[in-house]
Amino acid sequence: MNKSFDVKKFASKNSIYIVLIFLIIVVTIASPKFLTVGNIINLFTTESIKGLLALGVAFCILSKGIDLSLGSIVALSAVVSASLIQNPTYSAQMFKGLDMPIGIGVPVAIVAGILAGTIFGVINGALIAYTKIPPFIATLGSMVVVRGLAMLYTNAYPVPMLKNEFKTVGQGNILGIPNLLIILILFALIAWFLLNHTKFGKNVYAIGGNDVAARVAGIKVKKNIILVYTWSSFCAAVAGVLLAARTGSGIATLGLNYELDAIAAATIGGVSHNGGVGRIGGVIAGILILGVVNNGLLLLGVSPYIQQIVKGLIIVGAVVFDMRKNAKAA
Amino acid sequence: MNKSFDVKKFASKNSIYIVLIFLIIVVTIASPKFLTVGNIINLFTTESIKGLLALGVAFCILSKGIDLSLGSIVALSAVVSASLIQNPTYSAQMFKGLDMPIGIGVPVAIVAGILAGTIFGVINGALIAYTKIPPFIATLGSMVVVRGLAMLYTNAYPVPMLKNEFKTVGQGNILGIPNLLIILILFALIAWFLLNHTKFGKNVYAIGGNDVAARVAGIKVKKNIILVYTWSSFCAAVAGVLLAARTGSGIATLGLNYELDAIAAATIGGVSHNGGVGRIGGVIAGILILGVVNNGLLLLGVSPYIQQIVKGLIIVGAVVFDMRKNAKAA
Amino acid sequence: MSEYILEMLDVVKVFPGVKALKGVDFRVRPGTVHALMGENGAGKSTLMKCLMGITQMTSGKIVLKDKEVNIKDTLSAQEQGISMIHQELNVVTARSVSENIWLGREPLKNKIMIDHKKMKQDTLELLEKLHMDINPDELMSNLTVAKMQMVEIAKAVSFNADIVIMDEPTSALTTTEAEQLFKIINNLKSEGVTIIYISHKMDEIFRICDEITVLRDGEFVGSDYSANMDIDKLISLMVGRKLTEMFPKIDCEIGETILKVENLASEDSFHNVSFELHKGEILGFAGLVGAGRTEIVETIFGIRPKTEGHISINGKEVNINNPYDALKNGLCLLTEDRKKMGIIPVLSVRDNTILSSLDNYSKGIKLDHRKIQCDTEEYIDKLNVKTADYDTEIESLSGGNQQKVLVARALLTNPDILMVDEPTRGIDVGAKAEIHTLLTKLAGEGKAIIMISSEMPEVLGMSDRILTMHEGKMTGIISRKDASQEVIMKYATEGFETNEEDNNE
Amino acid sequence: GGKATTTDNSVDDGKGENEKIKIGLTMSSRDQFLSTLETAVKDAAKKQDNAEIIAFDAENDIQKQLSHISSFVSQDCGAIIVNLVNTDTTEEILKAAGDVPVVFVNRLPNQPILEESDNSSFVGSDEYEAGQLQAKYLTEYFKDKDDKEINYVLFMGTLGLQHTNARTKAVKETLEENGFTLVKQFEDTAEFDRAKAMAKMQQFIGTGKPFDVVIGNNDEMALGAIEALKSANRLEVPVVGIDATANALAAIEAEEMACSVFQDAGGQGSGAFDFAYKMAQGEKVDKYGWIPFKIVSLDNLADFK
Ligand SMILES: Nc1ncnc2c1ncn2[C@@H]1O[C@H](COP(=O)(O)OP(=O)(O)OP(=O)(O)O)[C@@H](O)[C@H]1O
Ligand SMILES: Nc1ncnc2c1ncn2[C@@H]1O[C@H](COP(=O)(O)OP(=O)(O)OP(=O)(O)O)[C@@H](O)[C@H]1O
Ligand SMILES: [Mg+2]
Ligand SMILES: [Mg+2]
Repeated sequence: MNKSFDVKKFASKNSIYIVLIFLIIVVTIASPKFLTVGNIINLFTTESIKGLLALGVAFCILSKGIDLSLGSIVALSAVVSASLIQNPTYSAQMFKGLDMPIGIGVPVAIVAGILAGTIFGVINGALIAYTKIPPFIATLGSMVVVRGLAMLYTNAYPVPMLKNEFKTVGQGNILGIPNLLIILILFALIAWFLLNHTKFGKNVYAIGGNDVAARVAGIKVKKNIILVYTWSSFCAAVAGVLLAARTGSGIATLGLNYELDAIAAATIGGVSHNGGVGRIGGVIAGILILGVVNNGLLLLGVSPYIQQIVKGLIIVGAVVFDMRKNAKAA
Repeated sequence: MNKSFDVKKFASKNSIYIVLIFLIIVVTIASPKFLTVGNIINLFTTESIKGLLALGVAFCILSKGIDLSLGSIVALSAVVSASLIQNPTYSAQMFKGLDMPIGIGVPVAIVAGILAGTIFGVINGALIAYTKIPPFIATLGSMVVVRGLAMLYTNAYPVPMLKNEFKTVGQGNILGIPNLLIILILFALIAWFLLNHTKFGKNVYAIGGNDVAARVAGIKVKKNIILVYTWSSFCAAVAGVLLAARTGSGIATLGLNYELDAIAAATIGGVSHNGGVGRIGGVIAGILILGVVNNGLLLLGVSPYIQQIVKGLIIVGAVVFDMRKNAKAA
Repeated sequence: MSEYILEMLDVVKVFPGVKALKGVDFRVRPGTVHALMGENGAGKSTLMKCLMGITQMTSGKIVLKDKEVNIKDTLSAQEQGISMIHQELNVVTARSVSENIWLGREPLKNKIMIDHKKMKQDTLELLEKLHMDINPDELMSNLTVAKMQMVEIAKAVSFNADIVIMDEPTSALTTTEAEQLFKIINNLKSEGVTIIYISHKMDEIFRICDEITVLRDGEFVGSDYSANMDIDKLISLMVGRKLTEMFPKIDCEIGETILKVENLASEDSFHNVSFELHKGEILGFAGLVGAGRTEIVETIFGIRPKTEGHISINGKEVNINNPYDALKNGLCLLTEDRKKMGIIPVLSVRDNTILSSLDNYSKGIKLDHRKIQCDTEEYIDKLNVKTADYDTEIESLSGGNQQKVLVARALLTNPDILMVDEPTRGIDVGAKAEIHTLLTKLAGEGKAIIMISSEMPEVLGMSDRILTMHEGKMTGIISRKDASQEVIMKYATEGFETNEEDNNE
Repeated sequence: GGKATTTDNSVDDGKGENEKIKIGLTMSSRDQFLSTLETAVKDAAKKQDNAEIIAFDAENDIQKQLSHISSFVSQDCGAIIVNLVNTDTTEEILKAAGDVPVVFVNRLPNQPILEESDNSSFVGSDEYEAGQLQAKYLTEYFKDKDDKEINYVLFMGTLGLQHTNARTKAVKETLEENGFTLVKQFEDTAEFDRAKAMAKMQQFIGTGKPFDVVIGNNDEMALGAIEALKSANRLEVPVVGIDATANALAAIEAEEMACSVFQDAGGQGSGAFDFAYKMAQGEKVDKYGWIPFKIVSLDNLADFK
């Protein structure tokens, strides 16, 4: 009896992984192409950009906030880094004649792109922490502003013809594993470490769970809120630079609505919008669930409209399944 | 002294109207064309569609939820009603040869459109009430699903060539006041009445303010949650039918991202995302603030990129200003 | 017709991992005040929540007025004539007093429109009848906790129910309001209303209750007329053993001044507060609700802005802007409002325990999980917290046990100055004695303690000196030997001129 | 094989699976025009008894499009038809496709890269030409205007898209080349959306500023502007669009719209298929298969109905 209880508890604690495995089985049966190394790597690579955003926004949601500006930050970081690393042979180069040696140029472009995006996370965080406006509205505002800045910076023209050395960052691979995937794994580990093994992580959970009590318990709520949004924008900025490198060009329309998918992934993964509840393992599972669904529907050649419908249903279905265990527990 | 205190209190209670008046003054000075009857009517008419959505989503936010599916519902209602009232002379009519007499056709198209949209509000509400999944994720799911259905229904083709009698609904006016504006005012009155003078309204405030307290007080929380989302989708469905009538055609891409503007309007208008706080007067002010900003930027001929940036800053600025009074009051 | 109005038979309630009720029998005679007693976590609130339809019992039956009833939600409980005052405040703070009272049953005109006039009128009549001085249009958030509790009481009465359940109604009230409640209870009783009364305050029980039922660890241990019981017997039924001493105050060496507060003020809540606190001393704060005691400690702790005055610790003036600064300066505060300012509901017992001491567990940037586990175990065991394990969400602990976790959190910071605001609110007798012993021991170790309490015996029994407050003004400091219930009440109600001699001991 | 929205020839079941030539098609998104194009590709495939089309929609997401290419390669497609999301990802698309020949359709890829590669080609129209044709029509329309000054209203499509940029630039540049002075009265985006264009037009008319012409980056926006002009009784102002949708043709017939520009979706689709089919079988094709734009006005309306 004791044992059967444990199985149940295990299942209910890990229901999101069960959903994931179930989906993988279904898709594998439906399409034998699914479980091939090439396809799996393709799947991971495709989801890695949004995955980074999900790892970022998970912290915001844990702290009972949200970040809608991530998609725009992707765009800004992409165009800023791209503008600094165009081939000087390209006639419509943004900064005419700019031609840094690779050893300087690539790092400068990467750092500049990341900084340009991350700064808006600091601003978001400070706005939310000091003015106490709802994160939804603060980041909705910066979503619009940052996208506008990216448009203004590029005049809405693409920034193409990036140097090959820069593109390698997003397109290359190490021992057959794409760089993008490696970076995603790295960020997942960092996020997991931050949440579970540092003071910052405990603070984020506490602030999300009850911010007044957290403050009374001696937690610097404002500082931590700023850190949370800095982290999420940092993830998005890295994603933006990688996206520019992967696609070989930056454009101000990049990353549109990515934040919604990222939020969906985190939520599917069990991060609660009431704050204070959620784990990185769940977020990764959430990302993979969306990835498997996208990839599966694609392999099955489902009509795009029906794809949308199925995807919507699965998002809701996964969360419902995950909630049922909580309902039982309560 | 007593008197000066009252002025202060009045100002802090009505800060959002002060923001509105301030913006109107700024825009009027910048562009003398602003304060003309024609322009004001235009402004209202333009904002009326999103205004309806804001009146709907305000209820969701008051109940501590959110509705992201409203833009998609606009599209679905628009295409459904449009498909039933095309000119039979149009060769690519969706239902070949359909030609109801006006007296039946127009009401049928309107009712069918409204029903098609509202049904998804019922589903949203039931999902949220019974499975307890976060409203954000439930409505994110239906946002995707409903948009997909609208696409599937029309195969992503526009549904044009609507009968004139139907178009009159959206384009006509009574004594010079556009029908759209009249309907917006009507809905604002209904929303105000519901919130302030019915049990339903009190229940919404209570559920948003403290759902445990509401449940313990014997309120049927589930029923009321369903009603809330039914109302918001009803508003969106009406908006969709009106949009089809106004533009003389329905297309599945209508209303994209409208929900974000609606949520922004409600939030600017002081509806708190923590639930339980907000008034219809504020929502109307929020709609008008966005309207004045849009209209003002348009009249001033500001570049579209800078328009975005300014709009984002004003959204955040208005809410910050509105929060300052709360910070003081608390 | 049976002699009972209500019988709950063989009630079992299982939460995941916890069997909260293990077949409880509970019988109540009509028109009586029936006390339901037990330690923290004994299952009192759970039993009442089953009766009220807030949680569903796993098995068992409820017989009400000779009919077996099925109570599926609050609404059906209300229809059966039962209403309840909850242990935790259940108010919609953003709405007005009258809206809270009539929530879900607003009077209507024309079948759909709410009759605001009647609602206000009814509220006025109700509050008048109960002698409560509260404005029906006031927002709940503008009321003190005590006033909110009074509104909750009014609301429970307004149902005109046959059975009114009161789950620790006086835990947020001070003497005057408690007296008012007892009057209300007497009136209800004379109208034939049955009252189920839960409290940890022994004196109240013997004053107002006709019968007492005792639960221990989810089991029924006994029931009798209160006339047949005395405190010792009741305590041994509850705790399962004899209790040594309630206020184990030992006189210890009072050391040098550690905290000096001069002319402290915070906005409109209090003015001109000055006192000194010494090592090894317990300074009690007495006063009525709204006297501003909580505000003083909150200001010292950096939760509220200090608008005037100076605070020095160990002779050095300190500048404390937030709780973080306060903790760094060796201060610690156990707050009055457990739900709002204390617990992080969704976090585990462990995380709640260590929250204020995270700095002590950081090795570089990494946390030392082993040390965390070790210390949590030590303190949770020391304070006898009833919990399934350390990973349990604190939310699912009984109120008293939540309080103990917060005490553990405070102790872990190893403060020089410990400020406790209503430390034993909602805590059972056994645990109360434990906390008192702990406070005494800490004082003995040379720590300085400020203790706010609305329980006169506690203030008298534990304090070396007692500071009295009246409506935001300090009215005196009384030394232990001069203090008595009467003296304190005088200072607290009438607002004597500050007596300099008392001030300087 | 992969079960996509395949259009294989079921009549010829007798043929072995392995003789089928699979052709991948990835579309940037679905609108009326691209749907027509897609249908044309599939219809053309039906005429060949051994061709099979696998069609995906990238929903305007470059990332998705790249993953489509990888997936086509792993499904052994003989050729890939790409309607680019972003025209600057040409190189990455070609890299992902590897040895599989690529036919770009509708949206012109980065030309130097296209010309460098030896197994890719382009079928489509020159977006710049569409704007040019609008300008040509307007030059004719305003040829008797004395002051050569045109107060214009221009509705741009979604910002950042290549055809928005090209069409806008072309119409303005060509009019100026033809000797007109352009006076900007209103230039804003309406995101290719009828409702948005209508709302903005209405508000603009309210300002009472003078304007001689309304230019739309597509027909939907032009039609939205027309709805606004109708209620203001300003239909005499010429409105020009692009796409020649059924709606636009009807509006031209009703003399509400001055002209539109016909982009031959069917021609592009079938042309792209032909190129792809040939390349899949190792045949050589031209680098560019230009499908010209055509101006549509009341004079030649009959040709397009
Ligand atoms: N929602 C829940 N989930 C899990 N366990 C619970 C839940 N609610 C109560 N319990 C457990 O049930 C037991 C009884 O709790 P209850 O609140 O009834 O105690 P109580 O007698 O009212 O104590 P107190 O005097 O502290 O209020 C406790 O062990 C508690 O941890
Ligand atoms: N949220 C609030 N808004 C406005 N006034 C408040 C609020 N909370 C407390 N007050 C006011 O502050 C004063 C002090 O209240 P409080 O009950 O906290 O004092 P106290 O002496 O700590 O009482 P207690 O005996 O309950 O601990 C009262 O006059 C009260 O009305
Ligand atoms: Mg209890
Ligand atoms: Mg207090």
